[in-house]
Amino acid sequence: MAASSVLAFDGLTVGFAAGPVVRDVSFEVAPGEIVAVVGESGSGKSVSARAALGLLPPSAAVSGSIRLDGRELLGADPQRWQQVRGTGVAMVFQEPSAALNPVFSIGWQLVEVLRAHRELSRKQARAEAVELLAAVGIPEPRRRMRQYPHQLSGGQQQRVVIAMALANDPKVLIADEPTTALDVTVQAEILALLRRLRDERGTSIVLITHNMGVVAEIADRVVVLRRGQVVETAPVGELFTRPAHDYTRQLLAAVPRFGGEPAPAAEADRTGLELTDVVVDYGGFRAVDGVSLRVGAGEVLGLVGESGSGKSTLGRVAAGLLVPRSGSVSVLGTDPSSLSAAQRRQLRRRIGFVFQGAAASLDPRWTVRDCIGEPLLVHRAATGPEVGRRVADLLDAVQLPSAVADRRPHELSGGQRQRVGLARALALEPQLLIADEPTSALDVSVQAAVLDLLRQLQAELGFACLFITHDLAVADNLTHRVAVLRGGRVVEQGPPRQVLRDPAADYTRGLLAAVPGARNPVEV
Amino acid sequence: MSGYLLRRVPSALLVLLLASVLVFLVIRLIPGDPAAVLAGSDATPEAVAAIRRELGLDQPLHLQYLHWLGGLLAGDLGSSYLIGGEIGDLLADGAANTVVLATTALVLAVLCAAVLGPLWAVTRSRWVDRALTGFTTAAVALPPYVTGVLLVLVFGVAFRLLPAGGVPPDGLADRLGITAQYLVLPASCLALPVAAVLTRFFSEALRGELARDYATTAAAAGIPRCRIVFRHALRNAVPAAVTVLGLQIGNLLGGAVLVEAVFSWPGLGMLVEQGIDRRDYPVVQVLLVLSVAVYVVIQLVTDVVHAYLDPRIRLGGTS
Amino acid sequence: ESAVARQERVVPAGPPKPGGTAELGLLSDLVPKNLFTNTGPAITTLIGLVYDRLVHYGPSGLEPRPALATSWTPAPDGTALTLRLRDDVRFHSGREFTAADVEFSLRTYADPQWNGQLRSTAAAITDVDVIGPHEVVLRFAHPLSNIFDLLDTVPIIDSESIADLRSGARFVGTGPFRFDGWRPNTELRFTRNPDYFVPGRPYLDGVRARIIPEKSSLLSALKSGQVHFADTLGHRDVESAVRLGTARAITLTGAELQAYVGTNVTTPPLDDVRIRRAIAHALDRERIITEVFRGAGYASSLPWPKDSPAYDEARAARYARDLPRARALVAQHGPVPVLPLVYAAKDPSLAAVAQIVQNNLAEIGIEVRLEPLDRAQFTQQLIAGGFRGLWVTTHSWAQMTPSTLTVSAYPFNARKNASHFSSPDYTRAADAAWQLTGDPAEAHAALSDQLLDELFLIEIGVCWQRWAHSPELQGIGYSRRRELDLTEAFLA
Amino acid sequence: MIPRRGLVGALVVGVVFAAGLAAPLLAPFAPETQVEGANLLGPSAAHWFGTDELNRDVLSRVLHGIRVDLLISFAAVPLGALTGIAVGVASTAHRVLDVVVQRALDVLLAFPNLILAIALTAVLGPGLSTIFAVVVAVEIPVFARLVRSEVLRVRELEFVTAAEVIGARRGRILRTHVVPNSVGPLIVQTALSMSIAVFLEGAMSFLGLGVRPPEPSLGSTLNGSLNYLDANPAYAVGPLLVIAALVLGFQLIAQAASAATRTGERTW
Ligand SMILES: Nc1ncnc2c1ncn2[C@@H]1O[C@H](COP(=O)(O)OP(=O)(O)OP(=O)(O)O)[C@@H](O)[C@H]1O
Ligand SMILES: Nc1ncnc2c1ncn2[C@@H]1O[C@H](COP(=O)(O)OP(=O)(O)OP(=O)(O)O)[C@@H](O)[C@H]1O
Ligand SMILES: [Mg+2]
Ligand SMILES: [Mg+2]
Repeated sequence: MAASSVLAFDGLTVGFAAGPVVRDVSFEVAPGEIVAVVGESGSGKSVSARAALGLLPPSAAVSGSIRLDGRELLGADPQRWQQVRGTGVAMVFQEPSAALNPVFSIGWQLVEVLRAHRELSRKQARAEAVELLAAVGIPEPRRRMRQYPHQLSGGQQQRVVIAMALANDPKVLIADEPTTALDVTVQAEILALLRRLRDERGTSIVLITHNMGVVAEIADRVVVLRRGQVVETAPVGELFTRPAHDYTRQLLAAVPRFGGEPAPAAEADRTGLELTDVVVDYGGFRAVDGVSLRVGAGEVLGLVGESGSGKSTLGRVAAGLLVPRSGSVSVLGTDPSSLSAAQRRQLRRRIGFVFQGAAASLDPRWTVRDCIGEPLLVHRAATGPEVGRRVADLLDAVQLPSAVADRRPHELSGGQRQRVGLARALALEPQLLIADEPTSALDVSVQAAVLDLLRQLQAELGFACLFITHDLAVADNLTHRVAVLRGGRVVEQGPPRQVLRDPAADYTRGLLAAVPGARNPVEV
Repeated sequence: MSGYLLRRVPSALLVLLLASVLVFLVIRLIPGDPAAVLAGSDATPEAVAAIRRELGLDQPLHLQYLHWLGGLLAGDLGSSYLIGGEIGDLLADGAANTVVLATTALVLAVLCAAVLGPLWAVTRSRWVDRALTGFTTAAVALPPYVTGVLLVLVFGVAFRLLPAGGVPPDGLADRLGITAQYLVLPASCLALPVAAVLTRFFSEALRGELARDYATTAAAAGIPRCRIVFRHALRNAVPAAVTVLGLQIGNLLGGAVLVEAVFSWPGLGMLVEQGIDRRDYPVVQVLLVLSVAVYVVIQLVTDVVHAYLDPRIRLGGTS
Repeated sequence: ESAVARQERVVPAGPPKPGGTAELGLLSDLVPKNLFTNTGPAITTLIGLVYDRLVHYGPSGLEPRPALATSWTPAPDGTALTLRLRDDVRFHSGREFTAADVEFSLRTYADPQWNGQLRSTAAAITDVDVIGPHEVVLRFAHPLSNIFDLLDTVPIIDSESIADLRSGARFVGTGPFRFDGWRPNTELRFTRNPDYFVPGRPYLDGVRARIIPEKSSLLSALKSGQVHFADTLGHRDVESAVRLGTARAITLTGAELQAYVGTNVTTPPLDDVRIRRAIAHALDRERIITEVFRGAGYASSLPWPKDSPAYDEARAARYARDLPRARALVAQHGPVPVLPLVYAAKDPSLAAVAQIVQNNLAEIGIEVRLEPLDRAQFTQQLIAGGFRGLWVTTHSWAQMTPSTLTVSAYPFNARKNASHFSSPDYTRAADAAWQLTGDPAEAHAALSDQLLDELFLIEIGVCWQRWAHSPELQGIGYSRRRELDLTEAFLA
Repeated sequence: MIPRRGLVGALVVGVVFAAGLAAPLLAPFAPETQVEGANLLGPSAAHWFGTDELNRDVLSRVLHGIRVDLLISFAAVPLGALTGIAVGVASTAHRVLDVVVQRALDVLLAFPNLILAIALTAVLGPGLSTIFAVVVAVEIPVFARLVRSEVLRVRELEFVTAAEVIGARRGRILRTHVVPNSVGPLIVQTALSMSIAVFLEGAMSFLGLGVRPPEPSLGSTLNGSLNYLDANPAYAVGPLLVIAALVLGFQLIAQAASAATRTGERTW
């Protein structure tokens, strides 16, 4: 087996100041094999993957071995790394928004990558870049080539990052949550692309994901990680049918399924958030085109729809971060744009907001404790040791160990950061929660716990909630109503039972059909 | 972009106008009387009063100012109290010398920062790091008048490799090779502290950029280190460096006062210093307004560079 | 090609040899309007090279020698002087020099706008009678003891180009060199005057005077061979250049300067002459001369140099350093407040002198606060009499006829001076010396006694300036007012 | 390694600082004492760095001179920096205010340092308080500019938006998010400004505008020494050593501080 493996992890151990986070991890990837790595958020998936590219921070102590085609990678010199990266091993990073250079156009960055390993003329490279963009499902690739990262939606950015990783036809592609920010149709396209890549070019793929549907759909073999250790490695069919380890079983049990029915909304007649005929333009581009939505107090409205359809934009409008070009906004009964600064602050006290990119929304200099405690301090909801207690409670509620309280954001895993963002939004027990993909980076067990928490809090506090997600199952489970957005317009809205099981619009039907695992539902 | 520039112009003009008032007042606030300087130390008070009258210094300040401003607007820079000639002629020579010196120094400083900054940001060698720390320390610790004197002693006097000072006798435009030899010492001397400051800021900014995720992404794609530094990160780090460079221009012009003195380089620095020393109001006024104008233009350029380099400013909006 | 090699010159030995351009380094630039004020190296260089005078004094003594005037006859009553002029002299413009030019030059010099230092003497010339093209009679309001000082000082200028002179565009004289051009802040250029009235002179083809306003750069330029000659270097700089073997020194004996401590006699405690005397006794003149002026000079309580007719050894030694006496004088006066001492900040020698004076006065219990001022303020306050306490600077003009000092040098002016000092006795003594109303020796003695008794200016000593030049440039001369004379100079 | 560097820097600065404070105890002579006959002597047991042109002990003058520069580096620079930061931050709060302040800063910045120094000295007269004023005046616009451009940059980052959504006041956001994330360049600039202050003091005395004699300062001593390089080279070495040590110390501290405030390390 050793001879036939392209990439082999053998006893990989990675430690930071606080102790080891990856312990004796060993697994191998055969040529043309798709290995899924699943596991608890913070279990060391990303750290292991980065180790294979020599991209861990200097503070990390790495031991063990990682071999590419039988040659040791750890301890390689910069020249060798440079050759390996991109062609030997390529990587799609977990958080795409930060992975792109803000001052260069998408096209420029792709051309760069293409020309890093191959003798291509600029023109050839551009042509290939356009193809790559098209391959990852970016509409109008030629126009997008000229755009800058900040002009793309989260999902579009993610696809650009995938395109960059594919550019040089790597032997092994490590994709760290490559589809978290994507709606299911695009996700299906990406998965198809990966499969094609494997089939046509024999690329080996290491897919880090928390989406069991994706795993079921594409993986050959699954490695389950927990607390830095491999708890189980098994072929995909075997894993789903006969999970050997308790944790695996637990994980599979937590996979959200269609059909959960939330308790009816408490007082849906009072209005939490109301958008009427909202139009938002970016420059000449119309991102939101006459959307009307209403979220009653105590109601959870799920906002689903393809990547780039304007979901985040609507979220920003609802939070008063963006003033629409036209249309009216009413948040908890008032129009935020009509308020004085002090009144607006008071209004915001009652709103919780979870950003789509958790990494960027946390102050890099602050510890987790400071980040979560900030709203408490700002509104004097707690003082002194009380803050620490409340922060500990919140950490606990979002399933984070209290030890992370003293770390700074860049010392966390993607899922951990996302939960910090969520904890911060919940700190003041908001009356309106606007959550933009709040669980996208969470493994299913943690996700389930977080969704439980939300459900429970919602029942207790009765807040209104605009829940933006591309995970239809999650939407089905949590929300009272679902609105489907496409190209800046609402194509359909109604109770999830109706919209997600008996959709009226073709578009929604397409969406549902694309849900991974939908065709061969996971059996446990 | 051009609209942006147009919007900046009125405020730039306002700055110039304000500066002209300030310049005018400050110079007159300085105790000392040009007439007394003109009259010489053995003159009688009556002679001084006569000279004051002749120079128009006995008129009320606001009239003097308006008169001067009117002249300026009409393109008349006035004439020096002391030298007697038109200021325009006086400046032409000095300005050429200073522009050549300052530009050379600026280019040297920028080159130095462009090479050493990235080196410093990237290196993990202790020795390179120490050498650069040592270099920048020395460059900042040794003021130009010390480096100047030392350079002259070593290269000009002891080894006679380069001229000890002055401009080429047949003018800057005579022979490039000759001019370069005259320029080397004063320009390096002027460039050193600026180079050190720029290098520090630039390497610091670059270091920050190289730690960011996009640089990691580029590295993960196998893009060569050099290219990541010079093509990918540079553009993000340059705006900060440009801000600092903009701030340093003032130091450069100030340093020119010292360097020109040490190397007897007959430029505007010398003219300003002597102008103030001898209370040659018209000369100093024009020179200071000129330096303000240069500064204002540089600020404009800095802003444009910022906008050019950063699409978020250029195109507006954040995601 | 190396710029250094370009300026490198070989030094063959031999007799005066025509040709070559002398490179000079001057510490400050020209102010055309100050042309007659004898201030600054650019002016003294320009005047020395471009202009001639009617008579000239030799390096010592006050015996006039012929220059543009070949001979002269004073009237018996001393109120007129007949001058006969050379008839072979042309201005650089080609125009012939005549008696009318003498009149024009003297009248211009007397014009207040030029601030000629000997203006009061020039103004005492009531008439200039042009007798023939080359003969002229000067008539005076009263006998003038210092008339030859004036004739030695006034440059003969060209009436046709007087406007250009004021603006600095053109300087036309009859001297050994023609003015070629001036690039302010950069250089002055001169070429040989081929029609100079001394046959075969000057030897040099030209002179380029670079403005090098920083002492250390000037010194480097000299040491590195960039210039042949440096004006007004510090005494120690000259020493160091000489020690290095790259330069020789010229000590300007006969063109003395005097360092002094000025006092404002109207402000307490300086209004008490005992305090002024205490100060005079406290000064460590010898130290200042040896350390600051590197021995180029000698201590004296009076301005007169040793070869001055007014010099008297006993009087010059009147205020020897005597601390007990000084302290006693201070004690007689009672407690002394802190005294300000002003000096021009940029001159290191004066700064040193000021600090030594401060130290000396501290020894007798007078606390001094130093107030460095920039030159413009210093000059303004000197003229306006704005100093509240003490000041330190140098003066000149005591090397000429003694009366010139008291009618020309503002600090000594009997009618108005920076010390706010006036006394009928002093005025009378000054006038007597000038207008020759009595025996000159007596008049000088009276004047000296006035200066010593009243002590409004406390002299430190007489000092000589030193010039440095490379061995290559030989035959450098100078006038009694430190004007550069390169008539006999040549590049070896 | 980096924190150790900071310690070394702090140690160096501390030693110089202490030497300055203890100058009256350490210095063999009073700084103004003119030792009879000791004119520009070379180094000896009695005078480690020899004597100056006025027969004063160079070592004693250097030790006392440190005090002036410490006052400037540790009082004038921080005062100017804090004022500048306050001005810069305040100006970003309000559009109109920003325009006014920026134009005013333009006017100030447009005057080269030394010209400002020359003008201020001519108005106020030379002396320590003038140098102090000059340094403050020079630093204010520099810091104001720098902090402003940083604030404008950081303000656009998403975590600031996040704080706004929480309902934090602008002042609080500025204080707790924006300014701390702008400190990198400010730290570098502070160290530089402290060094440049020493330099400025020297340059002013080079132009005859420095401290009032006979008070010693590093810059004026160094500057004075240049005229006597061949009589007593040690005269220049004394102040140069101290200035170099100070600047090095500042730089090491700044390097350590900016390393400490950096939020990530290059991983490749
Ligand atoms: N630079 C760092 N310093 C200290 N600890 C770190 C650092 N980077 C990661 N960690 C810790 O290492 C552990 C593993 O992180 P990793 O990013 O590999 O998790 P993950 O499995 O990718 O999780 P997720 O699914 O949430 O992305 C986490 O507990 C994280 O807090
Ligand atoms: N600052 C901007 N300038 C120009 N276009 C923008 C800007 N921000 C977003 N857009 C565009 O607006 C559209 C909607 O963006 P938005 O971020 O709301 O999408 P989204 O529905 O949240 O997508 P995703 O699920 O991928 O996050 C996208 O096509 C995007 O390219
Ligand atoms: Mg991860
Ligand atoms: Mg989005």
